[in-house]
Amino acid sequence: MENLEYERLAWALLYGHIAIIVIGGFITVLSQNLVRALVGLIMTLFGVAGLFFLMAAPFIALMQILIYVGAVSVLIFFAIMLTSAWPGGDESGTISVRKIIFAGLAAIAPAIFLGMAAILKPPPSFLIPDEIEVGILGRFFLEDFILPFELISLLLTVAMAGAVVLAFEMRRKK
Amino acid sequence: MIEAIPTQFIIIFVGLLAVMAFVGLNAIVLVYLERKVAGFIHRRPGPYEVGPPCFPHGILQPFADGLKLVGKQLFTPRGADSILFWLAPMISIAPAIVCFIVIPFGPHLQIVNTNVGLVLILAFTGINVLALCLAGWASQNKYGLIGAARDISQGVAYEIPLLLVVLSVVFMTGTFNLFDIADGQGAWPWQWYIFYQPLAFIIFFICALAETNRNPFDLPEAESELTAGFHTEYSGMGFACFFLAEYAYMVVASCIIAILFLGGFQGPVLPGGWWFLAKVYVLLLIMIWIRWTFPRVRFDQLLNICWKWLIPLAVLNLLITLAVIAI
Amino acid sequence: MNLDLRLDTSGDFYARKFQPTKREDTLILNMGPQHPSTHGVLRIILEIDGEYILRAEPVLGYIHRMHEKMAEVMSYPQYLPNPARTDYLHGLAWNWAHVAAVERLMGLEVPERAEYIRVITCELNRITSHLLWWGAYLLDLGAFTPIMYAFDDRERIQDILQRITGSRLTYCYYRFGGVSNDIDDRFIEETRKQCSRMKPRFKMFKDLVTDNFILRKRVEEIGEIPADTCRKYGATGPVLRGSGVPYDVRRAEPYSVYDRFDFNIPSYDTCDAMGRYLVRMDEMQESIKIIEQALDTLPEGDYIMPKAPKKPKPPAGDVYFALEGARGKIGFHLVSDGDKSPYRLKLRAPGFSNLSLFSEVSEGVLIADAVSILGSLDLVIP
Amino acid sequence: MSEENAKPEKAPDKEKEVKKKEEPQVPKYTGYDYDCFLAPQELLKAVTKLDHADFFLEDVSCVDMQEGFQVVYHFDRFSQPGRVVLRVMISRENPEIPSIYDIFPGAAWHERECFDFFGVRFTGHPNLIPLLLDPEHQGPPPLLKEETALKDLNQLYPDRVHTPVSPDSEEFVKEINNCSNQKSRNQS
Repeated sequence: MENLEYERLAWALLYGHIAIIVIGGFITVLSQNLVRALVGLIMTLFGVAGLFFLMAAPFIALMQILIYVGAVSVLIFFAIMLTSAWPGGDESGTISVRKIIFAGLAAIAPAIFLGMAAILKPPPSFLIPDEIEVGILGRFFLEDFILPFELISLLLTVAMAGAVVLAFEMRRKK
Repeated sequence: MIEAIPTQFIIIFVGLLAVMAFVGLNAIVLVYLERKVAGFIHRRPGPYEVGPPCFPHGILQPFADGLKLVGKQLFTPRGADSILFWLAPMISIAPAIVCFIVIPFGPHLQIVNTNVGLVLILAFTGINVLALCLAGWASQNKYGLIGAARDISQGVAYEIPLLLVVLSVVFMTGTFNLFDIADGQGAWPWQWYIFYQPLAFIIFFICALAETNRNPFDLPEAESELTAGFHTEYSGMGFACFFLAEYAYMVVASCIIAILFLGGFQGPVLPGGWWFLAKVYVLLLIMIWIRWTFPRVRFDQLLNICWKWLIPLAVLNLLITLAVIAI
Repeated sequence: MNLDLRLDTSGDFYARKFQPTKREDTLILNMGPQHPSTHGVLRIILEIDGEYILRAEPVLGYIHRMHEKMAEVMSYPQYLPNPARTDYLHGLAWNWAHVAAVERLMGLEVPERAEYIRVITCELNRITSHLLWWGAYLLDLGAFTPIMYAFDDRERIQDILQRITGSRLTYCYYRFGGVSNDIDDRFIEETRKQCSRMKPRFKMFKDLVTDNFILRKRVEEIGEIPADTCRKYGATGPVLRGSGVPYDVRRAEPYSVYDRFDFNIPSYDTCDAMGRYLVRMDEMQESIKIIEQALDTLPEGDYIMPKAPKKPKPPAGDVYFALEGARGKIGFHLVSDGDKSPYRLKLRAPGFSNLSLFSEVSEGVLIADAVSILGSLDLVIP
Repeated sequence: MSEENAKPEKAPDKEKEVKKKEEPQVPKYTGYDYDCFLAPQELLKAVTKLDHADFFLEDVSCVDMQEGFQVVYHFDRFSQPGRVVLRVMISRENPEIPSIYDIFPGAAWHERECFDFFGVRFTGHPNLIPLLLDPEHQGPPPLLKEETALKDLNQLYPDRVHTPVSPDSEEFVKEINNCSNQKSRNQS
């Protein structure tokens, strides 16, 4: 009985979070203003963090906030401020129907893939998911999946170096 | 339906209310303290006569301040992004309140005891940076914009040594649980982590000053350069929110320092809650003392301190810690 | 919402005249006329690239009160209170410049005692001016406390001066041929007490503030003004002495009785804000030295000429009288046509020349340094 | 006056002359060690010479008089103090004078001030916009005198030589090199 109540609450929370994610996503995409779009993105990221909480992965949820909200979006913010992008720029203007169709397709495609994956191979569901300890998580990264983990960090380093190089290049052009 | 709500939610809800009261109370005390300490350092009495004579030493000053701020007209500058402009102070204050939920104020005074308490605080304090730059950007003011840019570079830079230092402590204790960290230290000062990690303590304290935008690192709001930086355009409660948030983050930072390095609620004789409060307020007093003593550093110096000194030292500290643990 | 703040074509006359350069990523920033670090109503238009200043153009005149025109319509005694308003921090020096210029033109012989009194009060006023500068400068740099310490001493000196001169800020104490009021024993005693009180204070100031690591980082090697730039711009006073030129009007063209006192002219050849800072700190101590010497050798006699003209009518001709104010060389160019009011009066405000340096010195520095440089010039916008 | 060519006239030392005559109507003290009139076109040459002799610009002022505007340049020296004053007469109808900005950048503001208050145009000035006055200021410059109040040179500077001196003349060179306040400026 109690589990059932819990589950009802969980569903409510799930839909609430999904709503936050979706609204945030729409704000991100439809907003004319880059900073507002960023705020939408942050909203989405918070929603995702909430989903992680629901899945009893508070560590990952907090990491999501710490890294994506606290660091990545701040950096995006910085990038927006550094580049002079404003509503009169090349991004604005009327959108052709073709563009809307393509955008819709681009949005639906991953959704279909993920949805099919979820339907065809549903992950095991628990009424109350277990919380995995941080230590186990760490061991997971550093023992079983060490290569992908390190490759990701390499990728990030390369991306960072590339950004710096690009920035210098742009500066030199001026 | 009410019984359907788990008790934990009720605890959190009540706790949130308590935390808000605590934050408000702290702000009142800190406003008074800051003014009085500043007065003491300046060799003047500070606020002295507010209200009827039955309230000596200007003890009503924070209330008068609060009343003034509440009574002020809310003013949105022309050209400002009004939604983001008013969202920013709220984004600033809300995470500060969340942070208090996981802080163990005493052996039995903690709202939620979670294994990831430290991460939660680090994550939510990071949001403040975002709030400040939103404020600076949305107010459509050049000073605000520069203040926001400064805030980002400062906040992001100082987060790195801060995290590294926290990591060294976490490696020592093997947990993110704030209660366990505090509990792991003994009652007597020589059992506190400050004696095992003195360098970490200093680095953390400097970073905490920088993260809370306190003098000498108050560059985002450096009033002689940027009038008031990111909150130039805010009046009344908008400003008050940033003000409250600054004090709240100061208290959070002091709490974390007390827990990580000064044994948290541990202490001889007196009950834990009082020890914790005493430690937090000593740290806050030191912060206030520093504010009224030092000039402001320059922006490039600020970043140099971080990148050239604090980060290498923090890494070194981490490596030493690891080596000691491994041995 | 317009993020591109640079294309802000609105703005007033000066902003429109201040064309942005061809670079794209710059921002035009208005500092002032109401800005905490411009102390008054100075406005500086900055073109900045990030935190770096590409160009700076001071705009002034917001409180210009046209003292020169006032002089032409007022008689000489009527104009007496005016000069102190041009520099509210070192009013006595301006007061002195005015009366001395008229005295020179008329060939009045000021009694010796009056000259001593003038020296003592003017030096006291110089100390108050430097103290206020000191406090305000540190306020600019973000240190709140020193200004309170500075005001502690400053208020005491003002109390002393108030008894004798009748005012605390915009003095009108000197008269043609002397001073308006004789000093008494109480003044001498209080001044001596204040002098002995201040000596250990300077050591405290040094320990507390000057040797502060952060402060040194903020002022050393900032705003370097070579001596030749000072010459080209006509910068004088502590700005010049901070650039290594020991030029002081009190020594260079000794007026009054300054040639009888033994004092040093501090100068530092670091040329930076620290040099200017130290010059002022040392100058206060030199002023105390002068005051003590003057008190020791204070002659008896009249405090004003027995037949001091109440309504002077100087002969036709012109005179240039310069003296050393707290901010630099104060010059009075007085053209008389023999009437009861000047035909033309030109005031040389030291801050005017010193500020004109700013746009050259502040090129390529950080905003924080610009504040530091601006403070170190010690401006009073007339 | 401005159109006259400079005559390298051997002007007697005015200070000495003043002392000799002992006229009560003439100020005993002027504060100047060398006082000379210049033709406008020779101003730059003279200022360059002063620059080479290590002078600094104290002040640029202007006096409105019957003959026109007298622009007065005050120079002094750090190393060997001595004030040199250059006076240049320009006509009221066409108040133009070369700017000395290129030699002394510090003159920029002084010249702008003169432009504000007298309407004197400094040719070659890079930024001759109002400095102290309101840019929307209407009417004549504030320091211009009324026609009736104007005095002429002899009324203002009695017993002085008003003939322009050439900056090339030996006298000028000698004076600016030797002037020091020891000669006439015992102020006390």
